[in-house]
Order: sequence, then structure tokens, then C-alpha cells
Amino acid sequence: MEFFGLFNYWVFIFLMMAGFYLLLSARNLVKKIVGLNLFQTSVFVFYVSAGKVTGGTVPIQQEGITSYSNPLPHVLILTAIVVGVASTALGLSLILKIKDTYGTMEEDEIDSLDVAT
Amino acid sequence: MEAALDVLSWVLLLVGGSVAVISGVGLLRLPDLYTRLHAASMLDSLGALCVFLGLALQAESVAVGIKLLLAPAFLLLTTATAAHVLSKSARRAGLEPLEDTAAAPDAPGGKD
Amino acid sequence: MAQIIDIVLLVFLCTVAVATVRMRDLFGIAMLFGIFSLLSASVFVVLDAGDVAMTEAAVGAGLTTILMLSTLAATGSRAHPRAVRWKLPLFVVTVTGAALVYATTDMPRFGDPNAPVQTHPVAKHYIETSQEETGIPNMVTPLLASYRGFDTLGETAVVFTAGIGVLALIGRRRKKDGTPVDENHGEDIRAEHHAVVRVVGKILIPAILLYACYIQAHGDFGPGGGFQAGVVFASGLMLYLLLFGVAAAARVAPFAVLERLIALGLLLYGGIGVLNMMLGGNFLDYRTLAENAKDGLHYGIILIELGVGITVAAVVTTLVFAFADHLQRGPVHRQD
Amino acid sequence: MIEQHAIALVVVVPLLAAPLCVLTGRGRWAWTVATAAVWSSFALALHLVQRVLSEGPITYAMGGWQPPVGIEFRLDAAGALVMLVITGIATIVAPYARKSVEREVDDFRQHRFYACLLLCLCGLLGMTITADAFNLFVFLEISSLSTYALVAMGRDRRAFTAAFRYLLIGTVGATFYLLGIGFLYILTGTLNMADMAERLVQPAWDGEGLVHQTRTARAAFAFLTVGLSMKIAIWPLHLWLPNVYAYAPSAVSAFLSATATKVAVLVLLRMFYTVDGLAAPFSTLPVADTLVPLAIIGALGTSILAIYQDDLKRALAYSSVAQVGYIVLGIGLASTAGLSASLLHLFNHALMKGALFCAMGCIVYRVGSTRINAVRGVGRSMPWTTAALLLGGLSLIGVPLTAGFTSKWALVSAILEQERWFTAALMLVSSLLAIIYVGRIIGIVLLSKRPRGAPQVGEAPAWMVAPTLVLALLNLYFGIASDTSSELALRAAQALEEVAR
Repeated sequence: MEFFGLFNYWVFIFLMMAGFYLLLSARNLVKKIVGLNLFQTSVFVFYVSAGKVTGGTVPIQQEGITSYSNPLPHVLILTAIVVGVASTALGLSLILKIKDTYGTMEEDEIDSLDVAT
Repeated sequence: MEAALDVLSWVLLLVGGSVAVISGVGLLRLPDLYTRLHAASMLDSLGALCVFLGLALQAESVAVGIKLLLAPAFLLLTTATAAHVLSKSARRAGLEPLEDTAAAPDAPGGKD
Repeated sequence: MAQIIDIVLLVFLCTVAVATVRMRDLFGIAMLFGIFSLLSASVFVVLDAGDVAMTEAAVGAGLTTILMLSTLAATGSRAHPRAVRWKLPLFVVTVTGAALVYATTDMPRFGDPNAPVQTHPVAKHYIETSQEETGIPNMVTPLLASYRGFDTLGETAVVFTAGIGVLALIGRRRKKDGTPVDENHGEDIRAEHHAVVRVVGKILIPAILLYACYIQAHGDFGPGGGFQAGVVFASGLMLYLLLFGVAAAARVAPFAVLERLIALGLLLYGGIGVLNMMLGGNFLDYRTLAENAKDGLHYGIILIELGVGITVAAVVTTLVFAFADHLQRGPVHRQD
Repeated sequence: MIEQHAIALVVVVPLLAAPLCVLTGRGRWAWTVATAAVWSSFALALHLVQRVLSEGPITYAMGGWQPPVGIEFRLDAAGALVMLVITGIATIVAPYARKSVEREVDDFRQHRFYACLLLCLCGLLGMTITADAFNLFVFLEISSLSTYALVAMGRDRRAFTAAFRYLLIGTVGATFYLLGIGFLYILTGTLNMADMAERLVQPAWDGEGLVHQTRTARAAFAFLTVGLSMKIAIWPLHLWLPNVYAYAPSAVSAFLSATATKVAVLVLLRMFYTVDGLAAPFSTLPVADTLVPLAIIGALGTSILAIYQDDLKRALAYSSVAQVGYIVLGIGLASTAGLSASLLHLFNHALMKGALFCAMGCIVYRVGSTRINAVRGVGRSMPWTTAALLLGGLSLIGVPLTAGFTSKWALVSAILEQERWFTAALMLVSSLLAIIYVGRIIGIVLLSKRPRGAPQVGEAPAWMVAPTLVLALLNLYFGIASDTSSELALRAAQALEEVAR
């Protein structure tokens, strides 16, 4: 159990880093956005797992239940998820504009086009 | 009576579960999109239907039971329509159904 | 049992994450991200976070994937195959990951009931005292809407910004009746008019809208509330768009109306706060709304959830309509 | 009512004015709403600053829930200083934006532009005032998202790529911040900064040492620092900044360059001093040893880059990174003198960069670009703009009698106090570099001849020139009457350190 307690967090860290790697290594802008989302979603799972109590239940008042998981991380992550999708939407519409004006969404091609002008 | 219902519910749940697994296998093993759609839509709906019916028999109250019956009703409607639209657009995109499954380019386990 | 489910889900998550990193086809990546998001929604359920799971499923798996796919429909789905930069990214990722693992070694174990998160008086207050103060069984709702209502106001403002920002970026100049000035007929993106799809759509759309209202109202007792309801409501309108095309959808919900609704929802939320000030309380102190503090809280929460619902529904609809409109317009190679 | 709720209203007024702007649906009306909101926000801020300086910190419980259950607003002298800068600059930029935006942004987008500008202001103010670590994240995202949208409304297509890169880096920075806060929350169970600070010096959950000595706490502060450094644009995390400032609409460049990075600096200071009750990052993490070299390299490197830019706005943007280096340098000294010098420079830099970017906007209004070939010699026919450019430039170099001089002087004395001769020498070298790039800008705009065939231009409209000149003259005012600003900076530094004790 002791080991499992940290193991759970480590899996989330692995997921975060997979997303972060995709964000850093990809040259395609859509890929970067996907990487960013993977990264953020994993951070959210990490957060919520901090509020979990072994043997606790969903934080909805019911008779006969005394142990609830902490609802605060849930509320924070609700906010964070919505914020995340807001930035994704803006990012994707920027990609649309970039594709419109440059005709590509590959980072290095954009750079070479910028140097040319 | 109670025991009979319980047995029936368990039978439904098990059948539903196995059908879902078979549908998963089918999705992997069948050769092209059209055949796979059979596994993904028909078998999946059947599996889900069985599971939901089994759960409805276990429901504590009538309200929960009705909700559990509403879900498969919508599921039947949407899965079938989705499969219909999917195959239609695949056809429009120019994907031809396989005539001879034995000569499939991707034998089981191959690429899609 | 829960642990087995947990492990299975984590294995799935890791597989999908690795596949996403390795995949080249962008449509595939977007779909894999949708799956990843849906899997994490299941993890949220295992972690007892019903509201979060619902939001992640609706917003992460649903909306984000739709937006990605419609972007790809406009931009093409093939990433150029070329040498991948991996040295520096791998280095950065390894260092960051190592720092994170280092951080966890001194952390309370997963699920520890004696962790500071669980023992701090705030957690007790939210779990125990909130019942007496609000009488709402779902603890997430009063916490979201009242104790941390100011956060949620900020969150609504973020959603507002996204809606207005996207309109500012890819919105078009429109005439009074809502038709675009630079009429540019691209291919209509709707599915072919076909009896099956249309009939099923007509059955489903009212059901979806009704369900959205149910979620909106049900937030006090179970997972639900303005955000989830807004997204579900918008999904009904999205279905309409898919069936009948952008032009018809924009007649049902014109951009000008949507933009004003976005603003009205936020104004309703903030207006409640200002009203509270006028009634002698602090900003967003709903207890001033009625003689009985509990009733006041209840009214306040219902009203601000409504504001959130309006803004979110309008923004999500705007996002999807704007992306679809952009897609229909086709590539425009001009600098504006 | 206003007296009691002023601290909430200063944020709420721009927040609610933004949807009103959208409702008007027309650029001109939206401008009226925005200006009214910004000015009332400034009036409230002035009132608050006065109260903070005479009565001490003001607190406010959102929703009537006492912290740590609810969200708390808390304004101290440090917050007051930054709030004054933000609202003040916004007050000057608002009238400036009227003509500038008419020229640079499509008419059917203008009302959205003002809504985003108000939200940006609201987000920055919220970050300054809030005492809740997560609430800060929400405001950070409000200001960031509106900034992305604002930048992307620039006329050049490079505005889109600049905004996109900023979005990626900004979101990663915000997520790092979120992770840092998450660790602190896991360690303390609370999100209120003061409460966190109290719990960080208590024994850890497993009884081994104090909470702030745990590995988790150290990593938390490391993540907070890196995340916020991306927002502050500390070298080498500054790569997003030059293009963002260069290709954003003029009014946005002026507003952002004077405010955005400043607020991030304040947040970093809050994390170091308020949240960690003992200012422990300075002892448990090599913060000072990292920040000082990074600041110096950044100041030197980007000053050199500023000399070689062929776009004047970009040159100024690089200079901003260099100036941020000075601010960070003061923080890295970890002394009261360094901190107050840093805060003073934060204040003064807002004035000079505001004036310079406003002047650039006037040139853009007439010429349409700030590329060297386009602007050669325009200064002769734009006397007022050139005067503002000159004043701002002199202040940037740090010529006596300008605001820039007082803060650089304070910074050098703070460095010499610790007898870091080499650091001081390097700082002077980077000041010399500033003479070169400012001299080059003045030379191009004023001294060189307008090329044959280039269109002759007149002075920019009074709506733009007047605010520009006000900002430029403020540089002079705070250079001569430097006691006011130095006093304010000192009070702010003390307020930060007071909490830490």
C-alpha cells in the first residue's frame, strides 16, 4: 500500500511528461496543442487524486456515510478544466488564422516564411 | 421471485459482458471498415442493451429503473444512426467494401 | 476492486499517451486525445469526483475533440514527416519529471485520511458545516457557487474571454440580418439530407435540450450545474448545425444574439454580486437576498448557475458555429 | 458603500464593463464604456492607495465568507504600488486607444477589443490584490487569455504566430504555477496565502522537520518560480516577448509593456515573502545565485540584440527584457535596498516603456509600420512625438533628472552595498548599450533624412499625442520629485518583508 500510494502519482507524472514532450518536440501546431492538453489533463488528475480518501465516497451528503473525499480539489479542477478548454479554443482559432495567412501550420515553414518577408 | 429476478439479471449482465468482449475482438480481427462497423454498432448495442436490462432488474426504485431503460433506448437510436452515417460517408469518400474477405490486404493483426 | 479498476485505467491512459506521442496522423491524434480525456473522466469517477468527471467528459472529450477535428477539417490532417527534435525536449522533460518525482517523495500517500488536505479545518467546514449553512446535499455546488463563488465568476469571465476572443479572431463582418458581408460559398459541411439522420436528429434535439435543463436544475443534488448544462445545451444546437448546415443554424441562433447572450450571462452573475453589495453584504454574499440566510444562499446559487449556464451555452455554441463557419468559408489567402 | 467595497469594486468594475462593451456592439460606444470603467477604477485605486499608506493593509472577504473558507482580497503597500501603475497606465492608454484602435483594428472587432482590454486590466488587478493562491491562477488566466486575443488583433500576420507562441508558453507557465500551488495545497490543506505561510512553518505531516523544509515544498517553490519566470520573461524564458510587443496593436503594446510583466514580478515576490513565511526559498533554493547571473546575462544579451533590430518596436521589446533583468537583479540581491530599488525600477520602467511604446504607436498611426526604412526621418514632421520619444529614451538610459536615473542609482547602490563590484560593472556596461540602442532609434527617427519619394507625414492626432506626452512628462516629474516614488517603493519593500518576519 505504501508503494502503491506513490506509484499512483508517478503514473500521473509520466502522463504529464508525455504531454509536455509532445508539446516541446512537435513542429506541427495542432500536435503542440494536443500535447498541451495531455499535459494539463494529467495535472488535473494529479490534483484530484490529492483529495481522495481511501474508503471515502463522493462528496454528496447521504445518510449513513461519514467519510467523504475532499470536494475542494474537485471545485478547483472544474475551474481549471474550463480554463483549459478556453485556451485550447483560442489556440485552435489562432491556428486557423495562421493556416489562412501562411498556408501552413508547420513551425519551421512558418519561420522560413517570416524570414523571407 | 426475487431469486429468479436476480438470476435473470445476472444472466443478462454476463451475456452483455461477453457480447461486448466479442465485439471488441471483432473490431480488431475483421478486415475492413464496413465489417468492423457490424461489430462496433450491432454487437455493441446488443451488449449494452443486455447490461442495462440486467441493471434495471437490480434497480432500487422505479425512477432509477426508468432511467436505466431510457439510456439503452437512446443508445439504440444513436448507435444505429452513427453507424449509418459513418458507412455512408466512408462510401462517399470512396472506400470500397471488400468483395473477397480471403484476399484482404490486412490479414488479422495487420495494419488498418 | 477499486484498485483493480484504477490500475487498468492507468494502464490504458499510459498506452494512449504513448500512442499519441508516436502517432503521425493528426486525425488519429485528435481522436486519441478524445479517448485519453474520456479515460481520465473515468479516473475522476474512481477518485469520487463526479462533477469533474462530467465536465471532463463534456468539455475535454467532447468539445475539445470537436474543435480539434473541425480545425483539422480546415487545415488538413497530415503532419509533414521530418526529423524529430528529441534531444532538448527529452532533456527538459526528464529534468521536470525528476523534479516532480522528487517532490512526491515527501508527500502524504495516496488516499491517506491523515493528510493535511483532509485534516485542515477548511476541509471539515466544506464537508460538515456546509450542510447546516446551505442545506444543499452536493457539497461541490455550494463550494463552487458560494464559498469560492468568486473563482467561478472569474472562470465565467475566462469562458467569456474565449468566446469573444474567438469571435474577434475568426468572426466575420455581418449584415444586420446576420448574413456575412463577404458571402463566400464553400462546400456546405452538413451531412447529406437523409431521412434517417434527420428524423433521428429531430427526436434527439428536444431530448438533449430537456436533459440540459435537468442538469442545470439538478446541480444541488447530484453532479451537474451551469457548466455541464451549458455544454449539453450547446451540443443540441451542434447537432442541428450538423443536420442542416451553418446557414440554417445561424438563423436559429444568430451570432449577434449569441454574442449578447455571452455578455448577459456574465452580467447576470456579476450583477447578483453588485446587488448583494447594495443590500448591505459583501460582493457575492447571497445571504442578503432573502430574510433567511439559507434561502438567500439558495436563490443566489440558482441565479448564478443560470448566469453560468447562459454564458457557457452561448460560448460553446459560438465556438462550434464560428469554427464551422470558418471551415465553410474555405481557405482565404489574404492578409487582413 | 463605495468606501467599504472599493477594494472589490476596483476589480469588479472593469470585469462587468467588459460584457457591457460587448452589448454596445459598436466600437465608439464600447470605447466610452471602457474609458469610464478604467477611469473609475483608477479613482478607486487612488483612494485605496491613500488608505493603505495611512492605515495599513485592507482586507475584504468575498461572499462574506471569512478566509480561509472563502476567498480573501488583501491590499498592502506592495500591491498598492503595482495597482497604481496598472490603473494609471490604463487611464492614460484608454484615451490613446480611441484613434489608434480606429486605425489598426477592423470596425466590427473594436467592441471586442475593448472588452478584452478591460478583462486584461481586470485580470492584472485581481492578481495584484487577491490573497488566495488559486484565485490568483484564475485571474492569471483571465489576463493571459485576453492578452492572446488582443495581440492577435495586430495587423501583421506575425501577430498570430506571436500570440500562438505566447499562448503555449503562457499556458505551460500557468500550469507550472498550478502544480506548485498544488504541492503547497497538499502540504498545507489550504489556499489562503497567509494561512499557507502559517502552516509552512509547522511540523510536517509525518513529523520530520518543518513543512517548508520538505522536498515537496522545495519543488513547489521551484515550479512556482519557473512558471512565473515565463510570465516575467526572465532570460532565457523571454522568447515569446519580443514578437508579442512588436506585432500587437500599438495601444496593447503600450499597456502590456508597462504592466503585464510587472504584475508577474509582484506575484513572484508574494510567493517568496508572503507565502513562505520565512522567505525560505532564499535559503532552501539557490534562488539568489540563479537569478543574479540570469538577470545580468539577460540584460547584456538582449541589450546587444536590441541594437541590431530593424524594427524599432522590436528593439524596444528586447530592451524590455533587459530592463526586466534589472528588476530581477534587485530581487536576487535579497536585501531591503535591492528589493525597493527593484520595485522603484518596476514603477519607473512602466513610465518609460509606456511613453516609448505610445510614441511608437503615434508613428505607426502615420506611417503604418516601425520598420527602419519606413520611419527614417519622420521625427522632423512629428515634433511632439519625437519629444516624447526623446524623454522616454533618456529615461531608459538613465540620464539624471529622469525617472530612469533614480531607480538605476538605487539599484547600483544596492549592489555596491553588498560589494559586488563585478555585477555593478556589468550593469553599467549594459547601461552603455542602452545609450547605443536609444541613440540609434533617435538617430533614425530624427537625425536621418526622409528618403526621396517617401510620403510626407504630419503629427499624430491630439488624442494620441497628449497621452504620450503626459507619460513622457511623468518620467521627468518622477525624476525630479523622486522622493514620492522612492518612498512608495520603500514602503512596498518593507510591507513585503514585514509579512515575511
